[in-house]
Amino acid sequence: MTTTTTTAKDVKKHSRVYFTVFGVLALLTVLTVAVASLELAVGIGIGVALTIAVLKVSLVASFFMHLISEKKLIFIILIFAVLFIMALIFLPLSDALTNVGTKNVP
Amino acid sequence: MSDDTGHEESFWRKYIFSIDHKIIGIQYGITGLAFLLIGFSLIALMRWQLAYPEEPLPWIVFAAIPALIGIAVILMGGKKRPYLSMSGLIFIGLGALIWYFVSGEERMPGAIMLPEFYNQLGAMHGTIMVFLGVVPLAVGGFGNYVLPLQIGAPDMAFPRINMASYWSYVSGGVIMLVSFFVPGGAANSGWTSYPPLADIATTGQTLWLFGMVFLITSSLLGAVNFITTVIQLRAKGLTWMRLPFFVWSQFISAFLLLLAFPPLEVAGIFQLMDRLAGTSFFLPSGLVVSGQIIAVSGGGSPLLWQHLFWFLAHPEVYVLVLPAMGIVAEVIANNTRKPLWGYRSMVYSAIFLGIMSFIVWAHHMFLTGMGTTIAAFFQTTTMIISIPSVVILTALFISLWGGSIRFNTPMLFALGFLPMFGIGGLTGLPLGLAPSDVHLHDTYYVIGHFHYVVAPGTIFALFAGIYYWFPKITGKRMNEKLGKIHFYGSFIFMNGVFMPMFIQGLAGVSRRLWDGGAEFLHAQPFLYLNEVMSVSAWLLGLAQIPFIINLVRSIRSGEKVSSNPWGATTLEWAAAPSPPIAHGNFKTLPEVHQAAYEYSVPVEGDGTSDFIPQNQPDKEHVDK
Amino acid sequence: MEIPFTVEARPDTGLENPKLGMWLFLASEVMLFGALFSSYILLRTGASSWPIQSQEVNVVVGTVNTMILITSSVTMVMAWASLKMDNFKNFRIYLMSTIFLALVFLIVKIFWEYIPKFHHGHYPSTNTFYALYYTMTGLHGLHILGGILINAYFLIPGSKMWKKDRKRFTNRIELAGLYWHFVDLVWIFLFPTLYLL
Amino acid sequence: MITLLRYFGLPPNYSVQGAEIDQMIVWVHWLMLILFVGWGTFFIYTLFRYRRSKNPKADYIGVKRHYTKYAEIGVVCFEALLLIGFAFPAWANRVREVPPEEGAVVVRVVAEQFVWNIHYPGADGMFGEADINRIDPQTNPLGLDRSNAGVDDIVTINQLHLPVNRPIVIHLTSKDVIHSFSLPVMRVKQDAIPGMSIPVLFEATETGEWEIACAQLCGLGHYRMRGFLTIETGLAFEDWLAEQAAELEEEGGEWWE
Ligand code: HEA
Ligand code: HEA
Ligand code: CUA
Ligand SMILES: [Cu+2]
Repeated sequence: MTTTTTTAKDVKKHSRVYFTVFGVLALLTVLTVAVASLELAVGIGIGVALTIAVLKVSLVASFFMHLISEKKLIFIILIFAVLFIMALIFLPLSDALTNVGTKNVP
Repeated sequence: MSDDTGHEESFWRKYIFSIDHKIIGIQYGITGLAFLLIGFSLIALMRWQLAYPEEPLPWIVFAAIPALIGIAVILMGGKKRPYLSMSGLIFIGLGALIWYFVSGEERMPGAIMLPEFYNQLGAMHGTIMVFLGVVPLAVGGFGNYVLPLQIGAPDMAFPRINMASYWSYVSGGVIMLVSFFVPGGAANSGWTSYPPLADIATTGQTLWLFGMVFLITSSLLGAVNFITTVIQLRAKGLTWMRLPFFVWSQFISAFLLLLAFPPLEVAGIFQLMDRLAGTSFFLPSGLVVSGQIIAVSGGGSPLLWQHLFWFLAHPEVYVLVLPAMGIVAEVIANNTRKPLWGYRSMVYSAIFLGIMSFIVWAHHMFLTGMGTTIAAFFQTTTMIISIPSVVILTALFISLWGGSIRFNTPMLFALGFLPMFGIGGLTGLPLGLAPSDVHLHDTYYVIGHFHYVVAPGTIFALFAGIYYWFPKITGKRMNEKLGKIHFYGSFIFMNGVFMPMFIQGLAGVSRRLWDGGAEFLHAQPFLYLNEVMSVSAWLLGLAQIPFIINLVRSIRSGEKVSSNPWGATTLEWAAAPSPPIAHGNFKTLPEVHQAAYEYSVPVEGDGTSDFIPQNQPDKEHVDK
Repeated sequence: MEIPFTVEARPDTGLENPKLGMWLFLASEVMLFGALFSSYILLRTGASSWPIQSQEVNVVVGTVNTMILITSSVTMVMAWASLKMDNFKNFRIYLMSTIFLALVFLIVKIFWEYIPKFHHGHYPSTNTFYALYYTMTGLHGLHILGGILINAYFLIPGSKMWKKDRKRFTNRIELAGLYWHFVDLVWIFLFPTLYLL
Repeated sequence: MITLLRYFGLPPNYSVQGAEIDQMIVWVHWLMLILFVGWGTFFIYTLFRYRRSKNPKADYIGVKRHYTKYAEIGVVCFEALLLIGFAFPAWANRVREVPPEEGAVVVRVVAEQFVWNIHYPGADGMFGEADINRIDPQTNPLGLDRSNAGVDDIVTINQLHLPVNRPIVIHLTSKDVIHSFSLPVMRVKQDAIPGMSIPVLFEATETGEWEIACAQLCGLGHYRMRGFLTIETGLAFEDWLAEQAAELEEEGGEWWE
């Protein structure tokens, strides 16, 4: 949302959205703690927790940070940042997981 | 924030804490050159030890030369130019630094270099050259000075952040230099600072890490500024495909700095924690150093550092070379008097290069026990990333064809860049293929590879830039004869230093050896090359004297020139006076109507001028 | 000569300089925290043993702190919205609440988490989990501190600009908000990573 | 090309795997040479042909045809060939996922500042347990448990003896910092990383005496971290092992008291 195009009326409408988002965020927080206490299998646990976290983050970014109506340029920059981080996580990780030749020694 | 109301700024505001991009650019440039000089001096000392292991250094000579140059600079600067004279102090300070090195028993007893000290010099040579010398000069110096002018902007987007970036850089540099004076000396684990070695190293390593934090901050601030400036402050009509290639190269480098440095910051914080808070991010369990069990919790991973470090350091090497390519492209287009051939393909290649450079980092780690799939991945990306470099270099070569080539000093350096970068790039290929890297990894072949890209490559491009933009900065031209001596001297001796490294590398001589391999039998047949390289390196240093004289003399009494002496199309020459006006650059902001390099446009042919400046409105008869 | 587009958006990009600058900074922050998470994952998968995190940390305190940060994000965005609606008084109230909540977050963090852990002899050097825990939450805490300082600046000395240049001040608060939401966003990832998994 | 590279310092190769590596080196250097000579000639000719005094008026267009595109495609193909034809298979051979240990000589090499500890399993073919708490720099640098499988283990410092024409598996690790185990004539190099045990596979084709070099900066003694590699016939190797075993017997008493 570029500030140039928003009027006070829009903002008033948005305020209601902000509080709704807040409600959802709070709910999701409770949910993620609740799920964690269920002690699910490790894989599922991680999956659920991360899904909820991603959901919450997208809410914050989309609404509080107005990313949803932000310029495409900013999107592109952020997407590259996220892609590079994925590379930094998964490339070394996949080597650590697939490489059976080298062993960790205590 | 900027004021052209004409009221006199204080000395401090004007020259020290200036927020004018031109002053900041000059500050960056001079500081960068000074660090280049220091970096060179460190290696000059090391090369003595490599050529004549364990012989006392004739330190009087080594200290006297910079001191004498310093005195000469002071005298040449004269009373009228106190700032010029003061730069002589840099050289005298350097002489004093060398004297300090020799005077310490823990560094050079009897003027003989200890291995510990050799390692300090090596690590600091790499660090200073990369982070304090070349990048600040190429990005901070040229980027700051030239980029806003080339895009027709009154200044950087955030002048204050620009100043903060410079002073953060200076702080980092000072910390790095101070580290020579703490007990145990400076960092001594290589510029790569691999743990566990770096985790257990002396205090200098901690200072290195603090210094890096400042340098990282500086680069991040700079990068935000550059990107915003290019996106937001381009002159009217300056579309993306009309940008000079130099602007593109800076733009992409800024992205690399922005996104690649934070992981190194994380790595640096981890290493600081390891060193100061006793954590073991990079320390596996069960370390025994000199028979003593290291009392830490363990469980860390030394490879984590390498991943984080090279995630930065590989993009960083393209930060070293992209601006250089940008400078070379400007100079070549200008001095062949024709447009760059394949401008678009160059731009796309540079963008592609930037993106790819984030996923090749582990080609520095082939020998860390990497499995087949990942090795295949990184070999492939490494081969892929060599293609855009080939495309850019090819385009530059082809651009020469059909030109009307002027061999002035900037052009000579730019032309010198091409084959030198070519050699450096080509020797990157065997390193990028894991099987051949097995033999060549961590040998002098690697040293040869990257010095060809950074020293006769990037440094030549930087020299080209200095000679090319000097008239812009001062309104005076540098002396051509001295310039040519400087070029030919540098060209010969650069090759004299770095060519033999390939031979030693093929022979399997490891890098970072205090005695240059004298310990090892397989190195014996090639030890004589150490002397060849060292002598070349010293002569290379002496070959810079004409440059220093030229610089000082031209500032003092160079030949005055018009505002566009090279007959260039780009805005910094075509639309701004030389030197450009303080705070604002242009009398009125220019408007752009042309592509970046409209030289020798065929229809124009009235014989008076062979170029169309970017800000010249279209005449009817130019509508090809 | 004034630098263009510091307050008005550039027509073809639709952005003001400071906003673009802030987003670029945030992109680099994504890389910073991304690298932290990456390290966490690599160290944890490579470790031969790992404590059960929820037994080491205080999940209740963590949950409370999460709620606090989320609330502070809402107050922050409302502070900006109040300016948009020309309601300076509400702006002050909301911004003050944001700062207050941030302070509570830090106090809870220090007195209900760090100090009890020190008492139990859990230091960064204890094991890799604690090393990561202290480093990651510590860096995040520094970001919170930074946010407090920025917001405090805009609450008192910086707010003079409101009288002179409303638009510019509103933009600045928007940027402060972007930063603050980002800090919140990082915590949203940190919380499950360090407390739940 | 190989002769040329030899001339420029490349040592002879005495291992089976090294041949592959040399082949790789040769092929890339062909590519490099072609590009270098090709573009070099073009470059010098162009500078000469289009100097200002000869060609006062530049040509706006320059090169019109797409030779360069073909040249670039050529480079791409060549590199693809190098990757798929040579690099991938050669690398796969070098880091066989689970090293085949039957019929091979298996040795452990443990690097430390600034020596190479060589650990043979002894007659029983089993390595004894190593524990850092048992380490004694003088008598037991590896912290070897001499009571069980370790009773007949042979430990030398800097002396690596290996038989010719037999597959060799070295399990490489380090006690302190990162080192790099380098045998230039065998085209073997591998980082020795604390906390990791990395297998190194090769097979020597020639007997002789060479050196083990350290390629990774590991501290002030990095330059003198030198070991000795002796490749000998199978018989000589057995003799040497027996000799070492006898010595061990003699010293025995002190070792595990
Ligand atoms: C500016 C810096 C720079 C640049 C541009 C490059 C470019 C490349 N580098 Fe280099 N590299 C470094 C700086 C650089 N490097 C540094 C500093 C190190 C060592 C760090 C350390 O360990 O301390 C290193 C190390 C290094 C390694 C690790 C080696 C090892 O430690 O074992 C590898 C491996 O893949 C590699 C590969 C490459 C490749 C494939 C390119 C490619 O991008 C090159 C592509 C270019 C070409 C292919 C040239 C094309 C040329 C022509 C088409 C024309 C030729 C014509 C004539 C000559 C007339 N480099
Ligand atoms: C940008 C990077 C860069 C540059 C430009 C250079 C430049 C040079 N380097 Fe360096 N080097 C590295 C980066 C660089 N190096 C790195 C990263 C390492 C690895 C470190 C490690 O092992 O960790 C290394 C290692 C290294 C070694 C190996 C050491 C070892 O392994 O033990 C050697 C050996 O000869 C060497 C030599 C040289 C020489 C002779 C130059 C010359 O080309 C220098 C040329 C410069 C000049 C001649 C100075 C010009 C100065 C002026 C013109 C001043 C004017 C000033 C004013 C007017 C104020 N370098
Ligand atoms: Cu061990 Cu270098
Ligand atoms: Cu690289």
